[in-house]
Amino acid sequence: MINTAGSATAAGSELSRDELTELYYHLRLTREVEQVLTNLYRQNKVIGGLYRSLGQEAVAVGTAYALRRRDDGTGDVIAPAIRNLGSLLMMGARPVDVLRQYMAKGDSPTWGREQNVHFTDYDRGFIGLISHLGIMIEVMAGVAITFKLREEERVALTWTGDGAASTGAFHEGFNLAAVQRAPMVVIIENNRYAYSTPVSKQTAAASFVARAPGYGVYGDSCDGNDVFAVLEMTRKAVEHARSGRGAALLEVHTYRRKGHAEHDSQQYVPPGELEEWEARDPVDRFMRRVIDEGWLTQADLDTIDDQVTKEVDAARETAEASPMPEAEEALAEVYGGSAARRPWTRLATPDPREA
Amino acid sequence: MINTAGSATAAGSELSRDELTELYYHLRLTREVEQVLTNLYRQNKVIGGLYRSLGQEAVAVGTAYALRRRDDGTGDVIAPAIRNLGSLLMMGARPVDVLRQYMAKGDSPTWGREQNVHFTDYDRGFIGLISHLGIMIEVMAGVAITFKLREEERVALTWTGDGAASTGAFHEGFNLAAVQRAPMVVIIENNRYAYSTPVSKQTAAASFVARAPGYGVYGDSCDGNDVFAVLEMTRKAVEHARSGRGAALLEVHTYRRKGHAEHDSQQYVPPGELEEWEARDPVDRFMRRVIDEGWLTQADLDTIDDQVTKEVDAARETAEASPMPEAEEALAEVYGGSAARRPWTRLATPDPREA
Amino acid sequence: MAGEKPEHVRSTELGKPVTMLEAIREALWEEMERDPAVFLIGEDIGDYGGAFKVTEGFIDHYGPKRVIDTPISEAGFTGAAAGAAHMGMRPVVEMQFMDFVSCAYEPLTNYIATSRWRGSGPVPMVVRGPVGGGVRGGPFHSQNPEMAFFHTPGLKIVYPCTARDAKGLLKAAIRDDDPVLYFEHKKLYRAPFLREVLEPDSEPIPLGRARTHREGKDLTIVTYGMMVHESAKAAEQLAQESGLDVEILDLRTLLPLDEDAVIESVKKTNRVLLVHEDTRTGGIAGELAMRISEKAFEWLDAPILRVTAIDTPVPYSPPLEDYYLPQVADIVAAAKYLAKY
Amino acid sequence: MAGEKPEHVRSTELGKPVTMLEAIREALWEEMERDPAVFLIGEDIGDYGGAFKVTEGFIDHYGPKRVIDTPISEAGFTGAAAGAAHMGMRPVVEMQFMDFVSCAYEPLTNYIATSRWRGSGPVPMVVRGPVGGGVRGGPFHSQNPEMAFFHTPGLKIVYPCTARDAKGLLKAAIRDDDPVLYFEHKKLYRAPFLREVLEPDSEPIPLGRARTHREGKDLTIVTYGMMVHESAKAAEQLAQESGLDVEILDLRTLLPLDEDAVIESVKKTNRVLLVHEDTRTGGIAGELAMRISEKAFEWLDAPILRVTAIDTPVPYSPPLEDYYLPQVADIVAAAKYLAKY
Ligand SMILES: Cc1ncc(C[n+]2csc(CCOP(=O)(O)OP(=O)(O)O)c2C)c(N)n1
Ligand SMILES: Cc1ncc(C[n+]2csc(CCOP(=O)(O)OP(=O)(O)O)c2C)c(N)n1
Ligand SMILES: [Mg+2]
Ligand SMILES: [Mg+2]
Repeated sequence: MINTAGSATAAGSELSRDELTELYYHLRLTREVEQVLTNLYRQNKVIGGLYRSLGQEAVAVGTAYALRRRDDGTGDVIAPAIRNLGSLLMMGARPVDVLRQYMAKGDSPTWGREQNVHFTDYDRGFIGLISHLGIMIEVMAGVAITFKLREEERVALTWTGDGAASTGAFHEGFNLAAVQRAPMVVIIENNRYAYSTPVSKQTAAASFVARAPGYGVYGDSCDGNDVFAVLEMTRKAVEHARSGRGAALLEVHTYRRKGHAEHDSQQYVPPGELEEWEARDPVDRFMRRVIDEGWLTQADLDTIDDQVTKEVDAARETAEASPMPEAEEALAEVYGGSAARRPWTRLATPDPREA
Repeated sequence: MINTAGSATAAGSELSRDELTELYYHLRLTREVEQVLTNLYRQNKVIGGLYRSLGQEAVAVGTAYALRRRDDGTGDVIAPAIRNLGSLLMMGARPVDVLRQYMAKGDSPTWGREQNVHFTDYDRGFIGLISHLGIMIEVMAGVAITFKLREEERVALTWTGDGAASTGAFHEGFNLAAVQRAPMVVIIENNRYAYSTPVSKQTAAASFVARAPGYGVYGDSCDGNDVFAVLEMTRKAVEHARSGRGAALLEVHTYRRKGHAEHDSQQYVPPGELEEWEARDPVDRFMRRVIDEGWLTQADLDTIDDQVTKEVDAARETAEASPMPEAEEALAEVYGGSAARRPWTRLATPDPREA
Repeated sequence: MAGEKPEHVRSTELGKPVTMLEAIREALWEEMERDPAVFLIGEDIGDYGGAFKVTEGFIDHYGPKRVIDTPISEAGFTGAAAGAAHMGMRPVVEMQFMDFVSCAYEPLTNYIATSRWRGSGPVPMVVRGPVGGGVRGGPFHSQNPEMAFFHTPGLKIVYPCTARDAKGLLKAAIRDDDPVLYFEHKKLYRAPFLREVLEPDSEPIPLGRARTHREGKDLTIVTYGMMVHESAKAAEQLAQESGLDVEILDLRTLLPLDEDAVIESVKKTNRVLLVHEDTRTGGIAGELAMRISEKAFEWLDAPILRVTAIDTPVPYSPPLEDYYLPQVADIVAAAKYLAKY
Repeated sequence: MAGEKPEHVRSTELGKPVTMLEAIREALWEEMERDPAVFLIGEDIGDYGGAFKVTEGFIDHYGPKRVIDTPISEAGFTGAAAGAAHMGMRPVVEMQFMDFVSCAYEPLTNYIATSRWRGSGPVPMVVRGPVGGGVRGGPFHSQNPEMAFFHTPGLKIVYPCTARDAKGLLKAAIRDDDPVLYFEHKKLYRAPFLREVLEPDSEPIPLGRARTHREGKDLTIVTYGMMVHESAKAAEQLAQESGLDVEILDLRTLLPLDEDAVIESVKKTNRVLLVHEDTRTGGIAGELAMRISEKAFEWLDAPILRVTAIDTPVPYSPPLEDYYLPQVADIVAAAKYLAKY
C-alpha cells in the first residue's frame, strides 16, 4: 500500500507556464510575507511569537496546490499547521489579514482575539487551528466524514508536525477517518524537530509513513524541498481520497531552518546542519530547475519577485494602519445572540445589583 | 521486525509436567471462578455487571505465565484488562478477593469502593485498572520507564482490547514506551468485538500487529486460543523487552463468547459464529493436546478439576460471609492523613459551623 | 416517512405516556426527521442501539451515514463532530457514559467552546449521555461531570429531570447554534414515576430558563437532576412534619445559569438551600451562593447552605454509595435548620 | 556533588536574591539531589532546559534518565508519571504551558486523583508549569486551569506568588504523597520586584495553609497568584485615598482550601472581597462564598463580592486582554463599594 517511489525527478514537466508561475508566486509570497513579519517583529510590532516556515515553503505550497481551490465554500478544505502559511495563501488568504493577525489588529479576521495563522474562511476553505496540537486531525476527520455523508466530492487535508504526530488526537482522529474511508489526507511534515526535540526522541520508527499499514490506508512520502515531488505525491493521494478510496497518510522530509520561533536560539542544532539545509533551499531549487529546464526565465521570476514585493509592502502599510480593537469588543460572540457580562466594577456606580 | 511465524505447532513440548499442570490449573481456575460468579450474578449477589473471559482464558493465562512472578514486589508487573482474570490469578490474586470485589464486600481489596478486577497488589505485581480504556498503557509505560531508569530487569506487561487500541491513550502511552526503549509488552487481545462494535468498525487495517513498524518496535501475533502458542510468543517478547531491546506489540486472535457483559444479548452476533468458536475452546484444546501428546492423563486433569472446584467453592463461602462495608468508610483515604468531611446534615445538631 | 416510523418512537403520537428515555429518543428521531443536517455519532449506537438503547432502531431507518458507530475515541469523534458542525451539520454525539467525556475535555473546552469567539463560527453540536449515581455503577460509571465544563465560557449545559423537559430541551439543544452538553440521569431514564403524556409535535423548550417545580413561600431549594425529585420528597415531608412551604427551582440549564429566577425566588422566600448530587467542593452551589450574595444579600434571613455528595469519588458498594449521595433526610434536616434560623 | 552544582542554581547558597523562577529551579535541583526517586519528565526539558529554561542544565548533571524529554503526549507522560509513582518514584511533570494540561485531564481526574482511595496506593507526583495571562499569549498560552481540577477530590493545587513560597511549596509538593498540581504564573517568573534573598537549606512550606500577605482590619481580600500583587497595589491606594486598612490573604494552596484562615479573617474584618485572575462563572470565588456563608454569615456586614476576569477566553490583543483581566482599579472600586456598604 505504500508507494515507495519517492520523489520522481520527472515531476514538474506536466505543468503549464501559468501553473509554474502560480507555484513560484506562492513560494515567493510566503517567503516575503514572513520576511516582512520578521522585520515587523524586530520593530516590536508583532505581538507575541513569530513562527517561520523558511525552508518548508515547498511543502505548504505544493500540497495546497493539489487541491480544488474555490472561494464559494464548495472546494476542498484545509486546516493549516503553524508552518503552513503558504497553504493558507494558496487557498486565497490575503497577506494583509496575516499581518493584521500577527499585529493583533481589530480588523484582523479574529478581531485581535487570536494569533498568527489561527483564522478561518469557510468560503475559501480553510479552518483556523488552535495551539493544542493534534486537535485539527480530529476536526478534519469530521469535515471529511461530512463530505462522505453528503456525497460531495471534496477532500479534507491537513498537516501535522513530526511532534504533533505523537498526540493521542492524531491517532483518534486519523483512525476515525481511516475506518470511515473518509476523504481525508494527512501530511506529516517531518522537519526534524518539535521545538527542540529531535525526531529520534519523538518516535522509534524508521519513518512516519510506516504507520500507514497500521491504519489500513494509502501511504506515500517524498522530498519536501522539491515542490514538484510534493505536488505529484499530494495529487495522487487527493485523487485517491476524492474517488472514495479512503484516507491517505503522507510524509514529507524537510527541515525547520529558523527554529521553533523567532526567539529560539537553536543552540541544540548540531553544527553544519543549518548550512546543509540551506543548500537545499526549496525556492532556490525551484528557480534552478525551471531555468535549467527552460520552463521559465530569470526575467519571468524577477517580474514575479517585484510583484510580490509590491503587494506585500502595500499589505504591510494597510495592516500597520489598521486600528487596535476596542476593549469592550472582547465581550461579544461568546454565545450566539448574547454578550458576556461587563465587569461590574467599571460601572459608573459600582453596584453588582446593577451589573 | 514482525515475526510472522504465527502459532508454532511445536510449542508446548518444552514444558515440564509441573508447568503443564500449572497452566491447566489456571485455565480451569479462571473458568471456575467465572462460572461461580455467573451463579452469584443470577442470584443477584454480584453488584453491577459481570464481565466474562470465556473462550479467552488461554490469552490471560498464557501471557502471564511468561512473566517472572514474585510476591515480594521484585517481579514483573501487569495491569490486566477486564478479560484478564486469568492473568491476575496467575500472578497470585486470590479467588476469594475476586469474589469479594464482585460482591462489593467491605473486606475486598478495595474495601467495596471499586469493582471486579479493578484491584492492586504491588507485591504480587498487578495494578488495578479503571474503566477508562487506554489509560493503563500510559501508566504501564511509566512502570517500564522506571525499570529502565533503575536498571531493574523487570518487564511491564499489559493488554488492550481491539476497541481500546483506538484510544489516544494507547498511542501516547505506547509510543512513549517505544521511544524510551522501555521494557514494555502490550498485547492487543483481538476478540473481534468492542461491546457490540466489530473490529471492522474499529480499524481499517488488516491486523493490529501491522502497527509495530509504525512504532519501531518488535511485533508478533498468534492464535490466542492455543495457550502454548501464546506462551511461546509472549516469552520471546518478554525476553526481548527484558534484555533491553525495547518495547513489543503483540496481537492475539481470539473470541469473546459471552458478549460484553452478562446482560448483553449478543443479538448483533451473526448466526453460527458462537458455535464456531465454541469448537475452538482453549481449555478443551489444551486438554485434547496434552492427552493426545501423552503429556498428562485424563485422571491428572480430573484431579485438578476437583481441586479447583473445592478451592473456588471455599472461596465463595468465605466471600459470601464477608461483611458489606460500613457507610462512613467511604470518607477515608482521599488524601493521606485526612478523611473527607462528613455531611453536616447528619450531625446530631445540624449546624454547618460545627461540621 | 411517518408511516415507517417504528412503534417505539410513536408513543407520544399515540397518546401514550413516555419515560424520560423515550422522550429523549423521540426528540432525537423527530429532529432527525425534521433536519437532514442532524446525525448521530458515538459508540455502539447503531445495530446495538446504544448502551441504554436510546437510539435503538435508528440505524435501520436513517442508515449508517447518519448513525455512525465509532472506534473507541471520545476525543476523536467529539472533535470530528465539531468539524461536521463547521460544514453545516448538527451532530449529536453520544457518550456511552458521561464519565468518558473526560477523554474529550480538551477538544470541548479549547477548540469547541471558543470557536465562535475566535471567529471560526458557531459549533452547533450536542454531546449527550448518561450521568449520575445510585445505580451501583462505581466511580467511573456514576459521575456528574457538569463542573468540568461549567467554568468554560462558550459551552451550554443542560440537565433535565422530567420527560417533558428532556424532550423539549433536547430539541432546543439540537437547534441551538452553540455547543451543548446534555446530561441524562441514568436512574431517571426508565423511572416509572416520570412517565408522562406529551403533546405531539411539541415545540422546543428554550434553554437557559429554570422551572419552578413546586411553589412555596418559606424556603427556596435550588437544584437540578435527580435531586429535584429527592427535594420534592423532602418538601412533602417538611410540609407534613413542620408545615413548611418549600419552593423548588429546577435549574434545567446550568450554563447559562438562570440567575434571575434564582434571585427572584430567594427574594420571595428569604431562605435558600442549594442541593446537588455532585460533590461538595467546587460544586455549582458555590456559583449560586456567589450570585445570591451579589444580588440578594439584603434579602437573606439565613445563611446560604448546601446539601451535596461528599468529597470522594462515587463508591461502588451500596452502603458506601448511599452514604456518599445526598439523601432526603439530609435535605429535610438542612431545611429545618434554615427555617428555624 | 555540591561542588559540581552549576552557578545558576547556587544563588541562594551564595546569599544572592532569587527570582521566582530561580527559586523553582533551586527547589527542583535540591529535591533531585536529596532524593534519587525524584525525576523530571516533559517536553523540551533536557538539552533545551524547558520553554522557560526552568530546568536548564539539569540534564547535564542528572542525565537523560532523570530528565526525560518526551514526545508531545501530555496524557501519555502524565499517566506514565503515575506508573512511576506506583513504583516508588517521585516524578515531576512539566507542562510546557499549563493550557496543555487539558490534554491530561482524563488521567489526572480519573486515574491519578482516585488511586489512593481505590486502594491502589498514593501517587506522589507533581505536575507543574506556567499559567496566567498578561503576556499577550492569546487564548491557549494564558489560561488559569485551576477550576478544571478544583472539583476533583484527591488532587492538590498549589499556586505560589513569591519566590519564598514557590521554593518552599514546591519542595513540599514533591515530598507530598498525593498528586499535586503546581501553578507558576509566567508573568511572575522573572518579575524583578519578587527577587528575594532566601535561607539556604530551607525547609518545605506546608501545603494547605494560606498566608497573610498584608494585615488589615477593615476588609479582607482573599486571592492568590498574580492578583495578590494587584491587590497589594490596590490596598496601598485604598490606604492613601480612603484610609482603608485592607487585609490580604494569599491562599497559596487552593486544594485543600484553608477554610479556617478565610473564616478567621472574615470574622475579623466583616467584609470580604474575592479576587481571581480566572474567569468569573465557576471560579473559585464561588466555593469561598459558599464556605463563608456556611461558617461566617453572622459576621458579614456586606455582601461577599468578587473581582475576576470576564467570562470569555483570554484575548490576544493588548486592549482586549487588559479589559479581560481584573485591574487594580477594579479592586479599588469594589473595596470602596464594600467599605461604604
Ligand atoms: C498539546 C500540545 N502540547 C505542547 C504544545 C507546545 N508546542 C507548540 S509547537 C510544539 C512543537 C511542535 O512540533 P511539530 O509538531 O514537529 O511541528 P513544527 O513546529 O516542527 O512545525 C510544541 C511542543 C502544544 N502546542 N500543544
Ligand atoms: C474511554 C472509554 N470509552 C468507552 C468505554 C465503554 N466501554 C467499556 S468496555 C468497551 C468495549 C471494549 O472493547 P475492547 O477494548 O475490544 O475490549 P473487550 O471488551 O473486547 O475485552 C467500551 C466501549 C470505556 N470504558 N472507556
Ligand atoms: Mg517538527
Ligand atoms: Mg474486544
